[in-house]
Amino acid sequence: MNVIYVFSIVLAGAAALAVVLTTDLLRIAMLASFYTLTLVIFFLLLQAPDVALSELVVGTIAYPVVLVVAILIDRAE
Amino acid sequence: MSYLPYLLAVWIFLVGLFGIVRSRNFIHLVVCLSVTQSSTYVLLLSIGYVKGGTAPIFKDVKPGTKAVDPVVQALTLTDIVVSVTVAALLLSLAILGKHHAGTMDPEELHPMQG
Amino acid sequence: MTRRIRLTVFGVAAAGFAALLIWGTLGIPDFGHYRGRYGQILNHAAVKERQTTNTVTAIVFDYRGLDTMGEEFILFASVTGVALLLREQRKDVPRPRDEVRNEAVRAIGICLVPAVLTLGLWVVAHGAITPGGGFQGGVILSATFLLVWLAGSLRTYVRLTPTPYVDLTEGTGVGGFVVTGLIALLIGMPFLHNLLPYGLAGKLSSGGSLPILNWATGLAVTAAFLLLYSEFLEERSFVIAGKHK
Amino acid sequence: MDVLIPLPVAIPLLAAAFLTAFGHFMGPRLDDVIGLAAAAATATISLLLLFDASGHDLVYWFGGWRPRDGVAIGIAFTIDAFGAGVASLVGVLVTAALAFSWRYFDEVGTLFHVLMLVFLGAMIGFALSGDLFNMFVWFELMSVAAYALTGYRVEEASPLEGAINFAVTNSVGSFCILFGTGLLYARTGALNLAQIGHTLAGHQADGLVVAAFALLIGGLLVKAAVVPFHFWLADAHAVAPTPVCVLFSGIMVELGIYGVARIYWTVFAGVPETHGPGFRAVLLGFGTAGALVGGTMCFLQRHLKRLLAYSTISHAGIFLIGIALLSAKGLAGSAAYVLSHGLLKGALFLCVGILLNKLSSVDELVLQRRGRELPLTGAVFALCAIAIAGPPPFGTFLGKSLIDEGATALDYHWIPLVVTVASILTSGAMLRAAGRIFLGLGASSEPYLSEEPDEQHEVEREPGRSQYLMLVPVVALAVAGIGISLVPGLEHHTEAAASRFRDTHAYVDGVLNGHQPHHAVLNFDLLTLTAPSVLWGIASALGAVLLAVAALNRERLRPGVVKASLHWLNRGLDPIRALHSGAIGDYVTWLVVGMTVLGGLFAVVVR
Repeated sequence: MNVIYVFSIVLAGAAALAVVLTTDLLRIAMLASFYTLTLVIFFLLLQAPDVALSELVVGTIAYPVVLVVAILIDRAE
Repeated sequence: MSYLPYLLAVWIFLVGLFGIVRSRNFIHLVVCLSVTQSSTYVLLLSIGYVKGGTAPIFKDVKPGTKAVDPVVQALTLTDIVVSVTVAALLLSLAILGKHHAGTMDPEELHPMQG
Repeated sequence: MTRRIRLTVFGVAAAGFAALLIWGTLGIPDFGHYRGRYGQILNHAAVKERQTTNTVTAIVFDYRGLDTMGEEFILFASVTGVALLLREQRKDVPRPRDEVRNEAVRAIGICLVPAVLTLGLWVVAHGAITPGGGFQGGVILSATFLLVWLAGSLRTYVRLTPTPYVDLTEGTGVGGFVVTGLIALLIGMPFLHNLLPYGLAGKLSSGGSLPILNWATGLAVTAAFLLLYSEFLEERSFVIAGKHK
Repeated sequence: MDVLIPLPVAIPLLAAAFLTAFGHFMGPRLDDVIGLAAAAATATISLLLLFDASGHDLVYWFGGWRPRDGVAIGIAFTIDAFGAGVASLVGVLVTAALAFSWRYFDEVGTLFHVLMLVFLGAMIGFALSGDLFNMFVWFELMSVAAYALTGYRVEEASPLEGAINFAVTNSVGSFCILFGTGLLYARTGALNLAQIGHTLAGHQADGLVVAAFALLIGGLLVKAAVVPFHFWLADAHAVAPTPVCVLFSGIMVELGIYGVARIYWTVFAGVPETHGPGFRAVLLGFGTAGALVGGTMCFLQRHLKRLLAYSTISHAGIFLIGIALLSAKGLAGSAAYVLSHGLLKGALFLCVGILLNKLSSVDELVLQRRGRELPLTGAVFALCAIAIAGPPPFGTFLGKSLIDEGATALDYHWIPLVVTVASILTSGAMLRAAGRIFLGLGASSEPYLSEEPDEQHEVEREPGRSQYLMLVPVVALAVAGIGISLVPGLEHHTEAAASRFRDTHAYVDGVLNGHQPHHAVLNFDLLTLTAPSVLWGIASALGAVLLAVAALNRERLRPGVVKASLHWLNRGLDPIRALHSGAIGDYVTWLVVGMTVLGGLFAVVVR
């Protein structure tokens, strides 16, 4: 259990807390993507390339777009 | 140190629930729900890890070599992609709620009391 | 309950819940010392039996194919749900004129579209050989159409993704998965049984009927995410138009 | 017969995919026809499976992946009498709901049929599956289809937060199930129910087993709407269209209870600590709380759909009591009770649908006396309300009597009383509503009822449309629900199936080694009416009628008694009413509290 694992675990835990504590919507969208990237790193360390690719693809393409457009809809009203 | 990944899964699960309970906006609530869901991926994949094992891809590795557990990866792989569309469904419910009630704050609008 | 009472009750309950979860996870064998036989059997068997070098994709589409059919229908049902909820509201949507003026962005967008398209097709095609597959490749393929909106305009995006045909693609993709399973049933084999010759490990055609399921999933995932993006974007233009009225 | 097994899942899903693909290119009514045909075909195939499975359990390995030297490689469907019975009930209710919505909605888009078919396929998959993660996938699919259907046709002001509360609470429940599945996979390295149970059998229950059990059972109790996880059900019913409510209360909630029984007897029955009386007491406690809280809240409602929703919560508590007895009689009682309750509750909801369609309101006080123009609907509603109370020998009497006998056999003499009180409260509330709406009795305002629901109707009201076509599925469900106890030999078949359901060793042997002993039940004589169960049955039916009559002519009672009882009633019930606040933060808090209490009690019992 060397240092990289510990570092990526602490990073993921901190990112999760950051996502939950922020209230400004656009900042949440960015932090959600950052949290996804910390998970991608952790999954790569766990020797799970398929899952890391899936999380990466979802975290950078699908989820932010849906989230940002929903935020824009919320703002537009 | 060999317990840390499972502790991370428990930590993310509880942080996500804390976010849901405390949320003042449905979009933030849906993001916290997705965070809670990602804790189950962390747990499953940490369970399947084998020290010194390669990824379960045997393209340029002899099939007999020690590898991590592929079953948990198969379970989480599909779950991750699918969870986005479920979150999108919840977001569309929130948008419809906004049309009707004019607010996205779970505190301000309650269905029937009692 | 008032907010303060709720947070204190939650604090106490979450402490107990944390204790329960930690007590549970203490029973798990140490990190890295997992000795389950299920995964190891499949690690050895998948390459020989199905000629697929990516064991995870072999499990997703063959050994536990029914799970994947269920997951795909979750994707299908939630996108249909989004359409059901949001499409009812809008009759005729006046789309805003939002062409991207900046030449640099347009140029990069036009160059990126074919690149991302080939990447998506490559990831889906090589699902059975290297990390990737229908799910991840489908999301990447949906990104090509996103680029059309981001670098072009919403009108071109909507023209490229007419709803009846995207619905058709999604229906055939998801239906194709079930039909492949039923064909095995018609010949007297169990549901979702792998029928075609398994080819040679490392080749694109390896894995028997696995590539068919892989491509059906790729089709369904791409169409599902396209539907999702267009529903949300149309909703946004409806809300913006609504405001001007 | 094996070729039929995947069809109840494959047909609805394929029909849904077909409707989505070609929905735009089809005629107006074609999607109704295809939806109804697919649902009817699925119901008939499920019934065929039920007859085949009554003799011996069927095991079906998908993709032909049979277990390899004791390790299950593929996914299995294990079909026994209860699984096939639940699947048939799902098929029947979905067919009735689709037939009803043919006339109920004016123009129903294809998407509604697509989601109803996916909902049907998912519920049947959950009922038949023998693999823990596969059950989670069907559970998730069933939930997603339900979230979307709850939001359908919401043009009017009825609060949409009910759908969001439902979606968030059930999602957290499904995450708990997945967490528990992960824990079990870490310990046993298997996902097949039989194999997990086989590996856990005989070993001491340590922290992992207790936590996994609490998470799995807790997640399923969220779906089963058992107190304190029940808050979402009434809100979801207030928003969902009526044909969807039929499925929520008729079968989706009962599937949570079925899941609890299935997972307990296949996975955890081998662990020695799970047979102790302490273990039984924990589940009995949750069941009793559910039955009583559900019954009380049911009596305080004026919104008919919320009233029926709280009655379902109360009955879910009763089903959990039957299972918590951990005996063959208790399990058989719950199974028979679920069967007749599902049919009767479906008929009740369809009557409310007709009321909503013709009189465009579901508020008991607004509808006072206006139900006279629908005599047939009123008659069916009252009949089903009484039959649900379990009068001998009709309706839910078989289930109630089996649970009562099972309880007294284990000398829990207070359980028949709890079940009867809950039945009196729920059926009394329904009869009070029927009396006020169809006979115009009772005062025009009731202080103890909940406040005025702001609702517009969910369908474009068209007085000309004949109600008789809508009545066909209603009468069919009512007759089936009332007559179910009279089916010859049902009691003995249910008890035999229950004892086979509990036989973990035979289950593991059947799944992993493929030995399928065939033991047909040839006992076809009628229901045995034991004296105590007849007494309890009459007590609950009569009690319900008396409660309704008392509630309807409240003024004629002596004012002193009434004022005192009302004051005490309000003071006692205000805290309970305040708990049902409708805020999602509260619901998730109560979910975590319930999960912690469940885990803590199991830990104490195991130590």
